[in-house]
Amino acid sequence: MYQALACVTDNKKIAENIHLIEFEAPSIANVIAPGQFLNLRVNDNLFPLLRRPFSICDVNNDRISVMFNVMGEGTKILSQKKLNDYVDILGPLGNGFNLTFNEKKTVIISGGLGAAPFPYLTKELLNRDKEIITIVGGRSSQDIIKHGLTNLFITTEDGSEGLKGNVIDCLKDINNLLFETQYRVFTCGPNGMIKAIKKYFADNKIVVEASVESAMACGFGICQGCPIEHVQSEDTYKLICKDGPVFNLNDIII
Amino acid sequence: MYQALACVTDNKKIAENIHLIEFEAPSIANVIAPGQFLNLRVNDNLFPLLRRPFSICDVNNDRISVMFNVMGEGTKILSQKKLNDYVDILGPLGNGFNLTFNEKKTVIISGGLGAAPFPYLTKELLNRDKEIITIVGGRSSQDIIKHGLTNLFITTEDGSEGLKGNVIDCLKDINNLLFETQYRVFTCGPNGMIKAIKKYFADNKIVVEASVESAMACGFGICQGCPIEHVQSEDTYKLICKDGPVFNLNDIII
Amino acid sequence: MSSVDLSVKLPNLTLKNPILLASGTVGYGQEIAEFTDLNKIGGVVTKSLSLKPRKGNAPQRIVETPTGMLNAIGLANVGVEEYLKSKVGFFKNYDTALICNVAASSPEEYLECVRLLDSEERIDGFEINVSCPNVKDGGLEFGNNPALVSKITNLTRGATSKFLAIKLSPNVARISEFARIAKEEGADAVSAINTLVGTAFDIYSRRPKIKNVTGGLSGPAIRPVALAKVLEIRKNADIPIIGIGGISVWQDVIEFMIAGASAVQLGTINFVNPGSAINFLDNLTEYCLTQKINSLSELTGSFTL
Amino acid sequence: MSSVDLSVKLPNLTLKNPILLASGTVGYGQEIAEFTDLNKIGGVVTKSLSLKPRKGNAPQRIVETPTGMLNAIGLANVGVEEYLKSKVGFFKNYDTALICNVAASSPEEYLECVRLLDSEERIDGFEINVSCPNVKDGGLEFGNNPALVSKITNLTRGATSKFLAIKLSPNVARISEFARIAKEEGADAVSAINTLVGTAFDIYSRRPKIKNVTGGLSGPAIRPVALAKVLEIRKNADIPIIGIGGISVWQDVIEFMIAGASAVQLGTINFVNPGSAINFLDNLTEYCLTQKINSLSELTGSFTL
Ligand SMILES: Cc1cc2nc3c(=O)[nH]c(=O)nc-3n(C[C@H](O)[C@H](O)[C@H](O)COP(=O)(O)OP(=O)(O)OC[C@H]3O[C@@H](n4cnc5c(N)ncnc54)[C@H](O)[C@@H]3O)c2cc1C
Ligand SMILES: Cc1cc2nc3c(=O)[nH]c(=O)nc-3n(C[C@H](O)[C@H](O)[C@H](O)COP(=O)(O)OP(=O)(O)OC[C@H]3O[C@@H](n4cnc5c(N)ncnc54)[C@H](O)[C@@H]3O)c2cc1C
Ligand SMILES: Cc1cc2nc3c(=O)[nH]c(=O)nc-3n(C[C@H](O)[C@H](O)[C@H](O)COP(=O)(O)O)c2cc1C
Ligand SMILES: Cc1cc2nc3c(=O)[nH]c(=O)nc-3n(C[C@H](O)[C@H](O)[C@H](O)COP(=O)(O)O)c2cc1C
Ligand code: FES
Ligand code: FES
Repeated sequence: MYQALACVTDNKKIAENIHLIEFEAPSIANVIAPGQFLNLRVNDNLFPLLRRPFSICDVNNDRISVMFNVMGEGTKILSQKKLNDYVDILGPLGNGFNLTFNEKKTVIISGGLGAAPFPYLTKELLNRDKEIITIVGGRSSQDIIKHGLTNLFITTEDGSEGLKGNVIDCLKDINNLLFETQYRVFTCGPNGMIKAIKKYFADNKIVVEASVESAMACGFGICQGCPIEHVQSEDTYKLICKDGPVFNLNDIII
Repeated sequence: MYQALACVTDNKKIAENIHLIEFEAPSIANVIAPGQFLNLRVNDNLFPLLRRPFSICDVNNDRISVMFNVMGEGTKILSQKKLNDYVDILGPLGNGFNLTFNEKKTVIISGGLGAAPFPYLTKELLNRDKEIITIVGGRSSQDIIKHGLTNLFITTEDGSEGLKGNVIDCLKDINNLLFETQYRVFTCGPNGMIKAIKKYFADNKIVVEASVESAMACGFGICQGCPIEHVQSEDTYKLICKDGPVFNLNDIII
Repeated sequence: MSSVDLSVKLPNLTLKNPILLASGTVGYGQEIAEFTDLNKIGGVVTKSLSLKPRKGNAPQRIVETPTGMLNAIGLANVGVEEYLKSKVGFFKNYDTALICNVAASSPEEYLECVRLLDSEERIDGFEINVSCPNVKDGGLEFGNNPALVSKITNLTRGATSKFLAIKLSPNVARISEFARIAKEEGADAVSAINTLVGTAFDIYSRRPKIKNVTGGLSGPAIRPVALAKVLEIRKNADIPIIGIGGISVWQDVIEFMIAGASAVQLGTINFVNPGSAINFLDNLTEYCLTQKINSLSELTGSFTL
Repeated sequence: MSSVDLSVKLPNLTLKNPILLASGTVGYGQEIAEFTDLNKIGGVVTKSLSLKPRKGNAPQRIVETPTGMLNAIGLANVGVEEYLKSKVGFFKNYDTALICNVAASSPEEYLECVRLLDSEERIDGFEINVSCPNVKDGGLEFGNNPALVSKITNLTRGATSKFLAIKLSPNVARISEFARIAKEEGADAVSAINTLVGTAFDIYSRRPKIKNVTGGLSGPAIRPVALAKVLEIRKNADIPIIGIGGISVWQDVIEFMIAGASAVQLGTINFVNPGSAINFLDNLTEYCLTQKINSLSELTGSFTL
């Protein structure tokens, strides 16, 4: 884990309300893995007070990038960063996706800005010669993020792009593509979607790794602000920032 | 009094740590007088919370400018404003310098950033065919602000520019220039300087108008945060923001 | 937009909307009228009035803190007599509730102030400040003493049949205890909260930044505390609450109402944005429309725990 | 730079410098060691330990507020036994004061915790948390009850001859009263302050943003209140004070010391800048040099009013 004062090397809007910001941060870039996250201090004064957590979106040599939505004050400030501004970054934080598995096929399921961690994951899976199917869901065409993703199956609730429906409908739809073989699933998105996915896969042996969110104060295990119920420990919560943010979906109670 | 969302039309550093920022604010520009002030909201979030008061430095058609020192968070943010940024301004606030007087000669005495209100005053005095002597004092050459001032007599404590000494030494020095005639004095600067000037002129009939400062929360008379003792009202304080910031130096107890 | 009812009914007082301007943050109302239309506001609470004029504390009286400020004005005011003579008249041109805030150094002085003011028709009600932390004689001591709050409420209630609110101090362990006392003695409402006691030092002179040593902390910084106090009162005392403390955006108004406030007051934010009260009104209506709320006052105490 | 003495002498405890890391904001010390060198810090206060492990409150536990945050962790901790088994060992590699914070639901449980921990040599002292606002059983109630604070202090004092501080609640009318009680019962110091009770609501769901309904407010927002509490204790009770509340820049450390603190604790700022404590040390030395102060502890209570 490092605390780096990282120089902004790019900051652009890639879709309505969605930004991609890139930093020069060699110490972090060299060690971070897909699914880990960063905790950014968006300002150098006291407002907002806390850092803002973001998944690592991609790594290019010494550069790391973050994909974000403008939600409130913090992300607004982030969206206004200019080239050569500096941002204070803690990272890599948490545990990322497990990349050592036998299955050849993988399915990435992304809902809305849940796409954020997947460009880097996609790259690393391809490096490992995995096959990827990516299901991208959203309310409408505007919410569909394709940046850095591959082999896309798109689904929108209003049918404005791809299949009309949700990611579960899409999963059913492409089930034949998976040929009943073993495959692995990676997912990130709204809680409702993750719950539905948990239910969908509840009865079979498919491993689903989900990246989950929570309000966070520290991001590295000192505040106990980010608890999640975990089947392996009834008497304590796990911490999303330290034990996650990626969990085996079977293990957590959401 | 207006609340104007004013567009930044210029923002430059005119000396070490000293900035001049200009806004397009016709409603204010058309009515503001020298010695009045503005209360600026330097940000659009809650930190810093309060507005920052600044003397009107100059007016050019629809544009108003402010000269400032980077002191803390507020002025730091102000110094970073870019062309076409917007700043929320309250003004004109307070009472400015009295411009209807008979004396032909005037002396402006400025200490450090006390120079801020005088470019506009200089312009208006010249418009009224007054003669001006300007005494500018500072600790050293770096503190000497000449921007927008005329007929300068400079004095520095360390002798790095002009007369070695303070503005009182300088006043004594140029006393002969004033030919024992009636003249008017306008001053702004550190409290110590203003006290010394008050003492210097205590025994004679010269009218000295001083612009004074105070911590302020509102700037227009609703918080009672900026009291000053005034000879005309023993049982109440006057308010610097509403009854000042310019006072006849004889009338106030500082 | 006008299909939403923003009005608020309090005992002895109906407001056209729940937004009042807080005592000490709008003087006697004149200056802020330059920036905002008082006719659109629920009401204005005057600076605390005392029987005799008060000069207030010597400077420095205020200092900024993170998203807050400390003040120790010391109840500088023109006194009841002068208020009636030269200040109240201004409001005769405005259609908005006028509430006189009263501060005093003895229960009898509170009574006397209210009696003198009560005969002025333009005055719609009273807010009794038993909680000002910045004066030596009385102030905080009253607000911390149940027996005195009881006595002051009782006496002032006897002196007026107009709206009567008791402004409570947050610098106590159980604010709801004081709310219950106010209720028992016949107050129509409680106002919560006044400022929190705070201080700040200059690290070079090692002197307090405020001449009075301590001051009252206000502004967004205290909002979570104010909300908790309102909630505590709502759960433990049966009296309408006027919520105060750190309101700076329209959402805060809703938050206070959900926690239990029937109306709210804007304080420190008036210094920053003198037009805030009015700016919030459209947002309140809009919120009610999207949330399918016919009458804003339905929100009061509507939390689900 | 090394000519300034930053050390602090407290009864039964000497610190190399006045900066401690506050309970609940550094866990048991391991994680923050990744970002900062604990050897340079005055000391670390553990997360509150209870006799049995506690799971803590259900999420959501935290919410940000203007320059502050609310938390209702609910004293999640591994319990005294597990602490002694697997956590305290980490500190054997570090030369810094280790203070165990203890929370319990009865005076006897406090006693038991301290007794169990006291035999561990590595532990340099105790901070007794009688002021946690986020647990139902005990917590705030203790901190508001003079008789209980007296009893808890008395019992724990009997169980250890190591440094013993009582951590006081700010949610009382007169905090100095509790400081005096702590002194009378033999405590070596008081820690002030714990968090202020606060809350926040979601205006769409109308539910509290924090599952526990209320939480404890910390961060820069509360600093003026914390400073006033320290000053009040300094003026009214004769016991060393550990100042806590909203420290975010080195100047704040000085301000707390001027107001009366012998040492300070950094809390919320650790989440934002885990290296803060160390970053401040050079500035403290530099300040002393320019202010011609030989020993930083001369500052304690050195205000001029
Ligand atoms: C592990 C992790 C990874 C994330 N990755 C991304 C990402 O890659 N891209 C992205 O756009 N967003 C991501 N988020 C969510 C992101 O942190 C929030 O959108 C952001 O903090 C909002 O800040 P704000 O100031 O703009 O909004 P505000 O609403 O003003 O935030 C207020 C407070 O709430 C917290 N908060 C608000 N929304 C969330 C949320 N959904 N999750 C957690 N905390 C929240 C903030 O941290 C802050 O303390 C991630 C969150 C976590 C926990
Ligand atoms: C009527 C008036 C006119 C002024 N004109 C000018 C001017 O033309 N140019 C200029 O550079 N400065 C001027 N000042 C001072 C200017 O307002 C402060 O320098 C500025 O507010 C500092 O803000 P900051 O956030 O950078 O500093 P901070 O130190 O962070 O300010 C903290 C707080 O203290 C107050 N404060 C700090 N210093 C002063 C001060 N000297 N006077 C009053 N309040 C202070 C601020 O308002 C703020 O609330 C004027 C002040 C007044 C009252
Ligand atoms: C400068 C100032 C002066 C105040 N004067 C009074 C007063 O005279 N009487 C009173 O009851 N409250 C007074 N208050 C308290 C406010 O009415 C209000 O209760 C408090 O500021 C909290 O609200 P806010 O956070 O919105 O400012 C004053 C507050 C400020 C900031
Ligand atoms: C997330 C969090 C958890 C805390 N847990 C504890 C605790 O377990 N025991 C305790 O005595 N204080 C606890 N505190 C209070 C802090 O130790 C400190 O008193 C308070 O936060 C004020 O300091 P600050 O403003 O610097 O954070 C906690 C504070 C925070 C923010
Ligand atoms: S965010 Fe602090 S422990 Fe997880
Ligand atoms: S600054 Fe508010 S009254 Fe003068």
